[in-house]
Amino acid sequence: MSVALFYALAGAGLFSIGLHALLVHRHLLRKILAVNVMGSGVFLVLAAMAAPNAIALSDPVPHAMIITGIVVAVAATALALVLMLKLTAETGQAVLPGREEENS
Amino acid sequence: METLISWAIDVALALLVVSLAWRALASTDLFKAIVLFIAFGLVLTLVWVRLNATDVALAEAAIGAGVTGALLLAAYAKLRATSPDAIVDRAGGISGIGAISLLILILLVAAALGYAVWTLPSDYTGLGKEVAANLDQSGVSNPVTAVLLNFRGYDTLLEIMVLLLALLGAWSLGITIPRPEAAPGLVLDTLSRLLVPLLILVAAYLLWVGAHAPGGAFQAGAVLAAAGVLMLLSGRELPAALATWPLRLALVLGPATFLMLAVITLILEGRVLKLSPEWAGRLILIIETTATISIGVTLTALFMGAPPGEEDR
Amino acid sequence: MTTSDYLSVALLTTGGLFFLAGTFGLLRFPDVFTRLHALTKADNVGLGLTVAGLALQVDSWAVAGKLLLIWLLALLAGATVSYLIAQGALRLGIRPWKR
Amino acid sequence: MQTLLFTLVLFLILNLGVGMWRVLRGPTTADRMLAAQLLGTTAVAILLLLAEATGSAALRDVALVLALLATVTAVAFVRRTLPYSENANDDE
Repeated sequence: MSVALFYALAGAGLFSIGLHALLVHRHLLRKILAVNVMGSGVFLVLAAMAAPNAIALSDPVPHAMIITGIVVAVAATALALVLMLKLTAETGQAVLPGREEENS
Repeated sequence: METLISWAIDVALALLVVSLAWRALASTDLFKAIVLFIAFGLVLTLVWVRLNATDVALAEAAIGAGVTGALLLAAYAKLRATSPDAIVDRAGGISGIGAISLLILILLVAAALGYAVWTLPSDYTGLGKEVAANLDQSGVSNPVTAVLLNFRGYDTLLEIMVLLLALLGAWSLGITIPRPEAAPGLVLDTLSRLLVPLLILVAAYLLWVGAHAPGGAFQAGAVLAAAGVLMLLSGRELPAALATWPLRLALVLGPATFLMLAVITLILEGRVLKLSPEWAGRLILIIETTATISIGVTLTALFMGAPPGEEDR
Repeated sequence: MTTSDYLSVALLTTGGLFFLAGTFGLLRFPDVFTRLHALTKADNVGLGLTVAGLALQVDSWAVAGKLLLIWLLALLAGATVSYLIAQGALRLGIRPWKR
Repeated sequence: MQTLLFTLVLFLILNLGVGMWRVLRGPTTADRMLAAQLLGTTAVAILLLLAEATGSAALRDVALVLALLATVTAVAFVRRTLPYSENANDDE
């Protein structure tokens, strides 16, 4: 097993951990963190595509895609945080409203 | 011996990165989750280094471990100021049979992903050779910069648009992140007087070095944003005269230049962002310089929340 | 191995020990102020010795200068951030630990 | 020399793992943040050692950026979260 493949498996693990947290937790800040962790997992798998074995020439295209991904992730995170703050200002809770009605 | 140590390093890093992510998403305290997430970005930077992705490591160090952390901390503070109740993360809405079936489902997803990764073709060569063969036509000698700004320039154009769009979305919501009330004090003031010029210098250096070594517009833009964030944090507001059209101009400078070039190349060369080899180096430098300014200003503006001068609606 | 290699090994190993001491202090010390004290040992001395050990190995003055810049930056940032955290901790109402 | 550098890198990564314990343990926000600060400095040292061990000069730039940005994050913590919080939040 190559180093890249090993980290790609860790990436698959990160994606699963993030997906679980995204579905289980109700707090929006936690959901935002979870999506970021999922993204990092995807990036690790992409990086394994760049150099699947030590002999091959490292492929810069996935690296460029990961950099693009990191920048888009920070933009989406910033927007999501502001949306969360807006919701909190309106409802006093950083939780999506639908669930509240189910519980009461 | 060395291969053994090398493997131990990789195993330790992978364990650390997975356990940091897990603890960040499972701890009950949201502040703890944010700090663990910042540490996660830090360790991920080291992982990129181990994977020979130095360009990515640089972006992760500047954005993942830096700008995102500052954004999360500021949002946490605002959340607490808005409603102290909102920072308490009550235990999950799913319990009992639902939680168990969800866990089984996630484990199945993890197993499927692991299998897919495991069976990745190892003789896959990717586009490394093609990029290397055309590198001398691209105007730069760093292959990642060549891909980002020449071979797949339209990706980068759209990405810069996404950044601008995120800011427009944030502005339309009218939420301001609170400014620190207390004066910065002599120590912080001195720090920002020393660090802000250094940050701007490092941003310019990364922009320049990106042509032939790891670096480039995104890393430079993020470091520039750090300078802006540090100025805001040490109580230096944007002067009202600059907060109107000069701010907007700085925001659209990068996207507009890039878009203009795309239209010109479409008319002259018949293909979007087809840079002719003799001009490519200079054009890439122009795009990257304007993009760095816009990325830096956009990220700083995202840290502020609402456009300057507007209060919470 | 030349003399500078031996010196380099000694500096790097001592630097590593200071990082260990810093981490240990972070775990063992009783409150935030004493932990800050431990942190600055790793920040200033640990990184400083590592930089000194590495600077003996590099062959260009420019690289040695960059290493020195990184260390000076860590010194400046470490001192300032420690001060700010300690001040903030006092404002939070945390009293320094007394035996 | 090479072996020593890699051994030190491994040793510092283990240090990172131990430092993570203080982030988890807290108890105050200041404790967590100063632990993160130590993790940042350790990562800078790791990057410098790897730059020498693998002969990749660009890693020194990564170390420089990491040192700079870690400082800005710490200032964001002090300026945004400390003055507002009257009571330490510990969930231990």
